[in-house]
Amino acid sequence: MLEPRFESALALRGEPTTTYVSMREITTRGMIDLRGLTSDRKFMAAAKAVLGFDLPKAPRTSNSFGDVKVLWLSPDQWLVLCAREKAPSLAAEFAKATENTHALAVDVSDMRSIIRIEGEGSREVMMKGCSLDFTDADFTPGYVRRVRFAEIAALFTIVDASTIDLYVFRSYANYAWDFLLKAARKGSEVGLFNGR
Amino acid sequence: MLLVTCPVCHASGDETDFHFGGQAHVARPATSNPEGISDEQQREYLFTRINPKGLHFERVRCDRGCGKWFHAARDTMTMEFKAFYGITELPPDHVIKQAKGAWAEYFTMRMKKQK
Amino acid sequence: MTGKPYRLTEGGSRIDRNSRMTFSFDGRDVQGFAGDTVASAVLASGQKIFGRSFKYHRPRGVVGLGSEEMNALIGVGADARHEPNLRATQVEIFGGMVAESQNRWPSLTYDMGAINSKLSRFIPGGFYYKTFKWPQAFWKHVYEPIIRRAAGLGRAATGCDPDTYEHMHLHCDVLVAGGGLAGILAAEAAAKAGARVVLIDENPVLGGIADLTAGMINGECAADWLKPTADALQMMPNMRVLSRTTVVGHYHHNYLMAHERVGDHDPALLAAGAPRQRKWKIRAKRVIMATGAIERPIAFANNDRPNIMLASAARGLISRYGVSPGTQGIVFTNNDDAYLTAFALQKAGVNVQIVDSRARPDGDLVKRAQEEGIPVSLSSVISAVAGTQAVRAVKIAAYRKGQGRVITERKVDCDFIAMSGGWNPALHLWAHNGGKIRFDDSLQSFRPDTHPDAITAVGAANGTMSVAETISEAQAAGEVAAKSVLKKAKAAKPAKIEVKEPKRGALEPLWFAPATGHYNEGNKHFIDFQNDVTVADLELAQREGYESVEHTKRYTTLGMATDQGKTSNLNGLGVLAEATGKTIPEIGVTTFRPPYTPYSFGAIAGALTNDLFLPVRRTAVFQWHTDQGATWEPVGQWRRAYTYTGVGEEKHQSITREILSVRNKVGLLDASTLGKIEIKGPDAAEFLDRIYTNTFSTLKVGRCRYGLMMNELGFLSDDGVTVRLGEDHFLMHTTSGGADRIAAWLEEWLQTEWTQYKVFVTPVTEQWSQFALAGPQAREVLEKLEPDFEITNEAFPHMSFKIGKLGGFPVRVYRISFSGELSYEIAAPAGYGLSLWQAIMEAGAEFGIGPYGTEALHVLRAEKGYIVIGDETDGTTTPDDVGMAGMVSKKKTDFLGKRSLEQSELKRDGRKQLVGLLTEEPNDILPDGAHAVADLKDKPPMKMIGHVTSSYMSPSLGRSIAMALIENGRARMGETIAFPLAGGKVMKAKIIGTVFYDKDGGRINA
Amino acid sequence: MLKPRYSIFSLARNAMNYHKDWERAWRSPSPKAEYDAVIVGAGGHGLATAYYLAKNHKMTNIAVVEKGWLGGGNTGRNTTIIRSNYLQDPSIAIYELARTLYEGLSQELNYNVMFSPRGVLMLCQTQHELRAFQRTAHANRLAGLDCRMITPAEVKEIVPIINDDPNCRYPILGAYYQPRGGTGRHDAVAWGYARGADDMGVDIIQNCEVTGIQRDGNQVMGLETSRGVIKTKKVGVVTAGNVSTVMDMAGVRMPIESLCLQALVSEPIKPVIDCVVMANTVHGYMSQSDKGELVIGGGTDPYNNYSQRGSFASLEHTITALIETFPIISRLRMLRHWGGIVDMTGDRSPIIGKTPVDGLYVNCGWGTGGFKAIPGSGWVFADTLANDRPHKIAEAFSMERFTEGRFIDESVAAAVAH
Repeated sequence: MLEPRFESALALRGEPTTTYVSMREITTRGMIDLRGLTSDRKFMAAAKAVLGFDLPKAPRTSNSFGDVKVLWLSPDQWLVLCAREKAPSLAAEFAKATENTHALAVDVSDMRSIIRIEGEGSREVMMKGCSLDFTDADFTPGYVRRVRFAEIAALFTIVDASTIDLYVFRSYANYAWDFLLKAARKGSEVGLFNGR
Repeated sequence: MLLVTCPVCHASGDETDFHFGGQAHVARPATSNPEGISDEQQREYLFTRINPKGLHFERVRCDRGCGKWFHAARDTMTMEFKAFYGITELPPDHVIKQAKGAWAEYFTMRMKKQK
Repeated sequence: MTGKPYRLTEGGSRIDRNSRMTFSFDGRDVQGFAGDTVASAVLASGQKIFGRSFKYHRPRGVVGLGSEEMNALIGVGADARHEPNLRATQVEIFGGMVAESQNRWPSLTYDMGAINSKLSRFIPGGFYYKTFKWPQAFWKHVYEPIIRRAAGLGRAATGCDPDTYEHMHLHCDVLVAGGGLAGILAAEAAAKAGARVVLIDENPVLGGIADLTAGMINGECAADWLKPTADALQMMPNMRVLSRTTVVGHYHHNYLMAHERVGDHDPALLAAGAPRQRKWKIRAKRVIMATGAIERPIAFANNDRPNIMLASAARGLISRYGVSPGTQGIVFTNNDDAYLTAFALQKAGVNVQIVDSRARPDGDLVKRAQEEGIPVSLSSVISAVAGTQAVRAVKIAAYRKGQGRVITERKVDCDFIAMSGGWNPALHLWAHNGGKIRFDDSLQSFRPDTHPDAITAVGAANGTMSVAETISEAQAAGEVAAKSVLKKAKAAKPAKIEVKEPKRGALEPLWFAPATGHYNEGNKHFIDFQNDVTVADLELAQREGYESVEHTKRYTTLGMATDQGKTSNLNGLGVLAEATGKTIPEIGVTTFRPPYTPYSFGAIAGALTNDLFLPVRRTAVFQWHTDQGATWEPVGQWRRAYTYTGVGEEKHQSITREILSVRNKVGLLDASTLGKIEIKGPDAAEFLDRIYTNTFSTLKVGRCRYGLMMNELGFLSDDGVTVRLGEDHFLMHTTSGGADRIAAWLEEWLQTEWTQYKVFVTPVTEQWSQFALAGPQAREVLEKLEPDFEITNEAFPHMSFKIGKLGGFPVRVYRISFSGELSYEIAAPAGYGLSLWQAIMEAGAEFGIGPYGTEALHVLRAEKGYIVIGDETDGTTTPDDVGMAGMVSKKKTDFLGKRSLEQSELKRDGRKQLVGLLTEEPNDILPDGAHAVADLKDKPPMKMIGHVTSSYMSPSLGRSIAMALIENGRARMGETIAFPLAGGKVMKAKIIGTVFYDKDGGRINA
Repeated sequence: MLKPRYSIFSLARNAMNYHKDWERAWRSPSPKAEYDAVIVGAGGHGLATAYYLAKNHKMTNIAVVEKGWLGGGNTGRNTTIIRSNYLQDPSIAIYELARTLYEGLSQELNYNVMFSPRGVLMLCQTQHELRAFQRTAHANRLAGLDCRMITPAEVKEIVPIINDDPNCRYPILGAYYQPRGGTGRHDAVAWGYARGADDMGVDIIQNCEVTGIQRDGNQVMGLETSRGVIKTKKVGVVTAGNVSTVMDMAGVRMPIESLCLQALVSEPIKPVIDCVVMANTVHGYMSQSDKGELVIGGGTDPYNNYSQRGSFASLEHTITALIETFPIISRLRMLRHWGGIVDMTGDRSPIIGKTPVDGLYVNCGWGTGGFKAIPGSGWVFADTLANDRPHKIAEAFSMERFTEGRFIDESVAAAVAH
């Protein structure tokens, strides 16, 4: 029988050796785009029933339990992260649980590519591509935000002090990768965050 | 490079993270009364614009952020933002008071309607 | 003096005498020390001429010390790395550097262009407006080319820039522009109070001109006292210091642009991967402007000769580079400050005397000059300069304020002149974004006044010339700035600072130093050196009525050179004021515009060049297309396969092959770029009825429907097939280019107009790879793909869809067609896209399946008369224009664009209507966009009645076909119309319906 | 002409006594109590209108009032491109009239406006753009314009510094070429018309701001200005970005938004490009001035703005695009950038004609393309004012078109991406 073979957008790109941060693609993560109204008790309860925890209500925050994490995207939109193979069933669970209320859950695991940027310079490299202040006190682990990065739409989460996950739409993945290769080129360090 | 703050998600960012949608508070006649719209009304709705030198009211979308539309009150000479407010709301009273000319007329008219 | 005449035996705070380096200037090897600039090293070598002026090609030397330099402009680097118009006073030398002078031919010392200087009497300011008018054609073909060749300064690089650039964003509490005494102390105060501070300075080392000031701080000279503080700043965790960086612009909401020259001074850095330059985009809560002041030249006869420089420049050459401009110097001044230069020169063993236009200067420095035995001529001016390629002597004359011409003169030999007309605060940043400025009589210059943004000026930039005042002003400003942005600022204890500085005598304005004969009788008193604007030019402009300062500027080009008037604007105003009897504020100033100093386009563009210039969006099959020799068509930011040209195949051949394989066998198209939007909610159906011209609330679950969208003007904006996944759940397809636009369009209407609707809109374009499997044998291929659902025509009819599996692939299959053939669009998650594509190709192999590109698709759809938004429509096309009035609902009370269709112009008779065309000669292909005419004439103008929107050679019909928008087209069926083409050829074509192929649609439903 | 003429001979003669005897180019009169007509706005369009009112219609008892200095608005801020290869018939008519007048303008005005027909190239960088310009080319040829499509090879020949790499992001597929398009010296156009109008007795009154428009019923009676009341029964408003503000004084609300359009120049360099190149797909255009500066323009900022200071974001895009198009400019430097306030209509085409108020006429909405139209715009507007009915060419540009849906949309060719 026909066997599907999964291929990520950056499958052909090796891990770079020319950069002062490490970069790799995360391909094992499933994503579900969840829409619903925070004001809708039924919906919030249903979401909680499926997740086992509350959807984050505060802008640019995330909640997680076990291997499921939920990113706040908008007052009525969240991105649910889980194991890739788990995404279809989880999406179905959401659909079922929210049957009787106004909601939309779509498995979008293939819509975005995720690039993990690791190293002391990771925030600095981000600041070469977007206008946010990555030294801001709010930018703590769990922080999530949509931005314009190197002229394209992106989403990032702060994983820890020196690690950032950058989400870009799949068709832009190679462009974002090439930009990062240039921005993080060894010798182009700004040193903005060396102990500062 | 204007510094904009979204009143919905309270994120501040460069103007390039936002999308500007032109004059605020332009009513679409067809929504309330699809029949009997004059050509003049249609022109007013589609083309005639309040274009003040000074305080102006416009629509903005938190394009790269939460994706929500909102309103901004901005001085077109100094570029200073006087207020950001919800897409279904009117500006704060103290800003309405600063409105001049066509905008002042508009808000007085709106206030009357509300009463 | 040493054997090398101009390099002094000691001194030179900037240079390292232990590290010699050699570079070339105009092909000649020049020796210098690490830390030298091209200016200091070349002057040290004895050469005084650096370039030729813009208009008269007069020989010119160094005038300034830094970015204010207007004469010594040089080109640096070879070929693709050549950079013109650099200021020699700023360019740091390195071993092997290649530099050249500019705007001269054949050489600096002998320049043909200098003929202009002889003709100068005939070419006053604005002369070109008065002549070169006859004969008409001569301007373009004779006069202008000559002017163009003579004008322009350096030459551009050749080829692509091999170096890289980048941007860096930065946010801070306090940005301090300028790293002199004021800047350093302001930054220190702000940082000590706990603020995040960025200190930016354009020089390689901090300190500004502290080394050129007279003040003693705590018993040390200012520079020595300042150094430890400057060094300490670098260590502070909440401080960032950027050197070799210029704050070039101040923009709305305290947004600043700074330009860092990262690797220009050191090729090794570039080799190690550093960008050549970096642009900083900085958002500051507060800005402190400590940009110092710029010294003014004095307008005296032939004041542009090589080796006539600013007093501060002469002083700086000695103290920073251990270079003396000459052996016999004259200091010409109207203020006390220049006396310091005289002292420095004398200390260096140079013979110097002072010419002071003032009658009774009473400052401490004047007294000191007398004590030190330096000859001082008061109430005197320089009235003439001898020497063309270098100063040989001057004439000194007695002077009374307002005197028109001088009577008695005495000659004094000298080989350089140091001049000072006072200092102008460098308030450019202040003015960039609307800061007000006011005139200060004691400075005879403008200084910062009020500003709408959170910005403060300190020190010389604020017109504060005393060291003591500068210190207190700067520290206060730093502290206030910090406090204004911090919740609680740390209390910093002010260090005890004692300042001793000489009492300054008053400056007396000297805008123009008279000569024998009137200024406007041939003497050249230069105001703008680089653009060769003289006092006479300015007065001519006034006389001719170009009175507004902007008119004077534009008519004479005053202040329009590469220094943007740093040293000339105020002197110009002074001259105008005297000429018109107005005050300088009455004359007014021209607008200060960014940048403060010019910076490279490369730095402005940053990293987004070459491969990064605009993203290329790739589908999951992108690499496969590439490997199959696809040529590309950009669609929005996507690249779609245009056609797959095989070996030994021409494009038109491969396109034909692709079309025929779809018509006769089966083909596969990558349609992944089509927009896909999930729409769900209790009001979804009603919402779609508002968006589309036709009705979707009546669409049955499990079925698909083609929809038309108009904008509010009543013109077609997008189209596509929308399917009903559930009672309240739809999936909308849009055009590839329309995907983002339409998603935003839907959100906008939901959020801003129909806020009562409960509808969610989620774009999912990128989630799916989608392929069109089209052709008479599509069903056989689909069968082989192991569908877990019925695919018979009855179970799976046209305009319906299935959700299920093909083998292990989770898929959605839509039976829709844009080719007119039996067609299935198969969608699978993008991660499986490539393997699904390959699986289909394998399954189709036995049926002769082939991939087809966008061009084949366009021909296929044209044969069926399907429109393409953007080809058949152009943004002013209504549904009726393209014969789709039937798709505009009569029942629905309101939908987008409905009302505009009632506007008289949109419903008038005689609008252009879409028709099919068959050329009389089947092999004639009408050119895209060709226009038909009402009646054929032998030459234009001819009345046009419409144009071709699509035109192809149709392999299926074996002849050419076309669609066109023609006035009253539908009423002209059967009529033959004429298309006059370029070169006299006329094509005639018969008007028919738009469907050329399979009119009854049997094949789609097969 | 009453004024002594400018020529190489007068220049030589005046050189003899060091140019002390040149006369004023224009007077600096105080406003009279009343005029037969007053033009508001001494930009190129306003001055040209006054010039042709005096020259073609013998109306010399007229004034031009200007709140600042003449030629100080967009006339003195634009990138001086002159072309007429538009798609829509009304546009072709007025821009071609203007271009033709430009050809003889230096002689007509006895003032060198440096009209230089060095050629204008509009690059085609996508199939869609290529088809769009082919359509325009056919239309222009049948309208009698001297324009043609040229091949990438011809483009490279005319513009050697252009990036002709077939694998670059937007390879050049060809260009639409108007050999008789070009550039002019923007200040000189304003100054030449001012000198010419002044010579025929027109009062050009600078530093005179209009503060009110007096009406008797529906008839204009005069203007209130910072220099007193000026009586007149004909007022022509030609104030570009400030048109909404002025028309508001007469109670007429305009279909106009004022946006900031930016431009910039590089430092002067020796000649590298001898024509105008417009790259519309990537949004940037460039030419080189006689002084040697590269003159560069881009797009407008997306929000209303009267500050004449734009956002840096759009400049970045323009320059990035031009480095892609002309790689050698990477190491050249930006000397100065500025903004102008452009008046944009709903269809991006101008409004010329009468208004709901009798005696009040308006000429505005030139948006980003006004300079090239100055002589034609002045010509037809003067005729409209003089005869109180729209000039043939002006008819299509009436304000009513927005009520009827009769748009003149030049962006259509590239309006919809597919």
